[in-house]
Amino acid sequence: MRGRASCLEIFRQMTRIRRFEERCAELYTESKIRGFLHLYIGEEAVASAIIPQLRPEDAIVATYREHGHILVRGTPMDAVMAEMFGKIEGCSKGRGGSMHLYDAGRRFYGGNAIVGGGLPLSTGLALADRMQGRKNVTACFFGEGAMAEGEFHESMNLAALWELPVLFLCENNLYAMGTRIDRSEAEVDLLLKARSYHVEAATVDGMDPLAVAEAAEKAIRVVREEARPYFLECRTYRFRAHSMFDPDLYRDKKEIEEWKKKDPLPAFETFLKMQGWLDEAASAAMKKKIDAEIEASVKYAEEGTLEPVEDLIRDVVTPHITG
Amino acid sequence: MRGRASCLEIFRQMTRIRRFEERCAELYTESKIRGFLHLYIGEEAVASAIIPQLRPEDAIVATYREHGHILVRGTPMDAVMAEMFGKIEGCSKGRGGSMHLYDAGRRFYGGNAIVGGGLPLSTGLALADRMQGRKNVTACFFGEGAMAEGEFHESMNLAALWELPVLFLCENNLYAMGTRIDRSEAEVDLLLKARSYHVEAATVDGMDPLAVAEAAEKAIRVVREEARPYFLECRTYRFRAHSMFDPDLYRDKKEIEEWKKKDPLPAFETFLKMQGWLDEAASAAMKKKIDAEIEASVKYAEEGTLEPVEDLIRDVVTPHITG
Amino acid sequence: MTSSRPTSPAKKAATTYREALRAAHREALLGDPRVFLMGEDVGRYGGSYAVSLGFLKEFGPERIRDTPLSESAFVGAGIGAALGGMRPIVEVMTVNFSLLCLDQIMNVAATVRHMSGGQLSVPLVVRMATGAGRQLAAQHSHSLEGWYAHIPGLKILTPAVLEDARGMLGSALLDPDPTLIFEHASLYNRTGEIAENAGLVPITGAAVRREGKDLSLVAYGAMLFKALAAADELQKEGIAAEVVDLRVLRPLDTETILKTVRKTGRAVVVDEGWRSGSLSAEISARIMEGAFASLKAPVERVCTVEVPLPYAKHLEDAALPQVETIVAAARKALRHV
Amino acid sequence: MTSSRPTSPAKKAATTYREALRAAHREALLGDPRVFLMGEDVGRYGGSYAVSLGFLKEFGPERIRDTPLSESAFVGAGIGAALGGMRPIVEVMTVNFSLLCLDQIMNVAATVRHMSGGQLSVPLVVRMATGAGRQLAAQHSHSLEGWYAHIPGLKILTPAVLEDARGMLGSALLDPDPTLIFEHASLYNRTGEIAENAGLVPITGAAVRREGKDLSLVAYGAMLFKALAAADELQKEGIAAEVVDLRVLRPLDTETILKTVRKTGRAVVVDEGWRSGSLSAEISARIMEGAFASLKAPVERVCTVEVPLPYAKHLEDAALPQVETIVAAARKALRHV
Ligand SMILES: Cc1ncc(C[n+]2csc(CCOP(=O)(O)OP(=O)(O)O)c2C)c(N)n1
Ligand SMILES: Cc1ncc(C[n+]2csc(CCOP(=O)(O)OP(=O)(O)O)c2C)c(N)n1
Ligand SMILES: [Mg+2]
Ligand SMILES: [Mg+2]
Repeated sequence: MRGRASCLEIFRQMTRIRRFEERCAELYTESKIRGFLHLYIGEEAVASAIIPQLRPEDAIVATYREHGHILVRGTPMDAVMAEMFGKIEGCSKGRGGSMHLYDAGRRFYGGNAIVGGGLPLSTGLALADRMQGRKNVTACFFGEGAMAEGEFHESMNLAALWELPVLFLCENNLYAMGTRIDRSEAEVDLLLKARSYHVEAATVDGMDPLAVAEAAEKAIRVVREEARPYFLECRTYRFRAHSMFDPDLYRDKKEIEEWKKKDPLPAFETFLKMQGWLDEAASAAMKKKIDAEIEASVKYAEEGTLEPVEDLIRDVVTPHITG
Repeated sequence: MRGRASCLEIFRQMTRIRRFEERCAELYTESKIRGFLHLYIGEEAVASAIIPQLRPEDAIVATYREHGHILVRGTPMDAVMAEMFGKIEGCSKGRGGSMHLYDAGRRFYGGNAIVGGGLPLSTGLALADRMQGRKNVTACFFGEGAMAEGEFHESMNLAALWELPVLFLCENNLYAMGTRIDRSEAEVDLLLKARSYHVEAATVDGMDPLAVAEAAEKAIRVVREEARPYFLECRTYRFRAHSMFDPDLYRDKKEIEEWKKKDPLPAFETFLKMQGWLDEAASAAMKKKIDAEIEASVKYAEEGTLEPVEDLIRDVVTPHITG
Repeated sequence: MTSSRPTSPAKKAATTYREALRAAHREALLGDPRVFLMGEDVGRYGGSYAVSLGFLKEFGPERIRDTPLSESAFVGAGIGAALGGMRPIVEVMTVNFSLLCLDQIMNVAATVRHMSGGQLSVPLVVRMATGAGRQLAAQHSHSLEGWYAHIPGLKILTPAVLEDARGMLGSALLDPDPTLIFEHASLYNRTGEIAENAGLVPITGAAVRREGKDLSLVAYGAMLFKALAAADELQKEGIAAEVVDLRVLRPLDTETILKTVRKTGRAVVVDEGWRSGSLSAEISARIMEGAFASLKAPVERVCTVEVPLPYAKHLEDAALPQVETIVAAARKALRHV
Repeated sequence: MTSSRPTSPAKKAATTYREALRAAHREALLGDPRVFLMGEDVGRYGGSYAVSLGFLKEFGPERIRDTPLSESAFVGAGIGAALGGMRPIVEVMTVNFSLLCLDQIMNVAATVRHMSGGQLSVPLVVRMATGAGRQLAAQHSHSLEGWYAHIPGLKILTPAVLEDARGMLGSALLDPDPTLIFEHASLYNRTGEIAENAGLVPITGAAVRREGKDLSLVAYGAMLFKALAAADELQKEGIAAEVVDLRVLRPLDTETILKTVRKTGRAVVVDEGWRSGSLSAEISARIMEGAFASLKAPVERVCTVEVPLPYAKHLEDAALPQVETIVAAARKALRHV
């Protein structure tokens, strides 16, 4: 079991993500944020319990549903929010938006919006670590929907074949847009798939932050110490629609309500209180601080700068160096 | 066990393929055949034992190593040889060559030269059968090398998910060009892969025509009667280089010699003789007939017509029909 | 060349581009049992642009098939099903994901007929949303329809007007060869009137959407409307621009293009593809080849700036062809003497 | 623009295109521990065109990596490895198979720098064999390098002469951005002499390979040699053709192209891509845009006929640009007054 500090930090990150996402939804309806917006609400326990266990020199590859991941990784919320606003102060200078958050310094390699597209990348990052003798982990997050793509198959095999230190993190929220997993996978036991590539695998309740932390700790150890891939399925659920465009017609409202009963935020808060690690006052103070952080980030983003149009073609290729 | 007639026919087909392929190799060195040429020598038992069990209304999808398959399917050797010569009398009118043999009437859908490229096609042919209530089988041949491609993964899953009557036939000859299977697959137990898609699977000694016939009979029955996919791995070996361009530097000569000891042609001939189903005279007569068929096909091809250059853009799109 | 107006006067009804597409699908599904629709989220979700909303209920799961995220397999399955006697409509959610099935499109769909010496045809229809303009950034804003037009064996359609949204699908399904239909995502909500009895339209030939004598604007898809708006602007300056809607990017209707240029002597091609190697280049080259003597000025091209599309709105706007940039190019072409 | 001759006289040695490539690889592998080669059959087989024969023994399996048949994964792995500080050379056996990894190339390699706001560069080199002419039929005869040149964020190289086969790889490895190198399969056995001390060459700019005043032949890759042969033919008739080798298809060296056309007033572009939407169209359009006043005749294009390449030799020959068709196009351009 985790100690007090670690648990409180997980809870703080979960709360931070939840509130950040809720604020993003508002800002979207106010047209401050545009493009596609995919919220992580309901799934916070996964990123919050895994990412703090990574080292700064480890790498992360994520999907378009990655606000939470980059926040937990430590990229300042200001930079993330400014990105959503399309400002040059954003973590991708306003070029990427919600789906393409990057932070090279923290080895956060996007924000990948082609489903399955991040998996090949993760094998390469791990290959570079391996070839350069660095005991790093590349944590690659993807949804269960991505597993039907050829990229999943090719990447798992390559990682296993070449013993690449990739931690494959499947965020199984049961749906890929409107398609439930049993309508996209002939075999829904995902561990069988991992094993067909000779990759060690485990499943964990993604609504239980402690269980996720435990499973991730083991997984990270295997990847780092034994320099081979590992597949961890985190069973979770998104409480909101797929994106702001999704009318969410394909799920039973009852199903959603059932899952909301498993909401990790109140449950984990109760747990912390029962442990005597958190009281009402501390909880309120934490939330107040988070709200302040969020409002500050909105202000920062609002006041951010639009990149001059003259710079449009900047960053297509690297500025020419002599040669 | 198969009866006399069926066994003799398998043997005849195996011999036909062997001699046809040997003749093609000669014709290649004489520059009569050009482009890429991939011979099936060593693997004849597979196509010969499986394809005769298919019905005329079943479909076949094959690879660039498909001379044997189309011959067993019943396409006249004349048309096949003429194709290799690039003549309009060829089974693809000289447009396709060795890698793209087609016979629409016999539901032979190529001759696919992109590794793995035929697999998606086979799911669609089976889907059409399923949607139109036809109890047909689509037999899809591919090499073990193709299994690393994303197309394998996606097609297996789709076939299983939609219960498509595809017989996936993996001709595992251990090598993909110069790459041995354990250098391309992290998990060499191919059945584990099939099962990860919830597809029934079996492995058979591809050098034993009777074992192949037995396994195929069961597989075809499952696909046809239960209308679902099946995966059959046939373990075999190619005695020649990958193609006429391949110096074959990656295999131990000893390994090749070991496999040649398992050559199904002499072994099966001995078996037939021991059964009293074939004697030396009948064997010689059969071979003579085959050689005559081959020489006739060479003559036919030699005397074939070159398509007029004016027709170059024919068959890019279907000639316009009013509308 | 296709006229932009139906020849017989018919009662008109208000509709949208999406509704026109829906009507086309329903007609096809009702009219031919071989027709079915498959793609990611076409069923329960209702199509990511709501084109097939309600179809699952109406036509059932055999004919409205949600696919896994497996673009290569389900496009390939479409090819196979077409060979097997069906008339599949495959929806690839957007062109951005079509790179994953490009091998099946180029190496199989487009070549099977030829490789088999004409024995087989692939009556497959693939639909995709295309285009930028909604701040979807670099991986979700491609306009590759002009690029696809490079591939022999394919037919490439870009319905812009409501009549084409209504009529092209049915005609494509009658075509024995593989057809790709590109629907610009900004058009789905476009409203207008359409003849109540609107039906199939020819899928050969461009259409002159506005006549004019001073210069020619050649466009397709969503760019047609920017070109028409630019023509309105130019009209205010007394410049009469003719506007051609290409409609079909492959095979290109060179004749209609040359005809307008022979008439006006000046042309601006508007293309949402990145400039270098966009279809606009092909059109420009064909104009030079076929109407060199008529050209009073070099053909101008208004295309997307060569940058992966940025998220920030002002940058995205600056990257895309706009009414003002079209007007500016037109003025430039007119200044040339 | 790059001169076609080394500036200082150096001792020459006989070599082949393949040997020049091999020397380039060995130099890169020996000179930088971050460089490694991966691809299908680059190791034990020795490379399907024998470019890396013996490398596995020389450099070991960590640096010469045979990959599974998984184009998307290993090209993506190349991108990731480049981001992780390596300098990968990824061999995609031929361009025909590259459609399977096009998503990784277009949506990842070409965009990461931009999407990340310039934080990341992808110093990846992808090599592929390209081209037709060996009766490999429809799925194995693509010439898509000009098509790839449409994609912002990529650099596209087409070494034709031995110096470029020797020198472009090293320069590409120094480039911080993704570079695709297309080697025409018919060139590997090409022989010639090259300076013994030949090394890196600039990877910007076209080169004038032959000077002439009457018309300009613009080509790249294997077509360069057909253009040069056509220039020889034309010389017999007293026509002096200037021959430009594009060398780099993206970014295109417009200046060199315009310069030759301004000098000669007539141009024939030779491109092995299918005509419609080939790079020849872009070149033609740019010539019109930049040298309209100098043009004495419309730019001619000699391209591949729009047909999936047929197996039969006489048909394949008829489909591809040939010396005679280039000469005929040149005559046509010269007839125009
Ligand atoms: C290759 C590709 N196909 C389709 C899409 C459109 N799309 C975006 S997200 C999504 C669902 C992905 O589901 P999953 O992988 O489970 O992730 P989740 O959204 O549930 O987190 C789809 C179909 C895409 N972005 N990329
Ligand atoms: C997608 C693709 N990649 C690479 C090739 C080149 N290639 C042709 S055959 C082959 C080996 C295939 O091996 P396997 O699938 O085992 O079939 P086999 O040749 O052994 O019958 C390769 C790499 C190709 N044709 N297609
Ligand atoms: Mg999901
Ligand atoms: Mg094999």
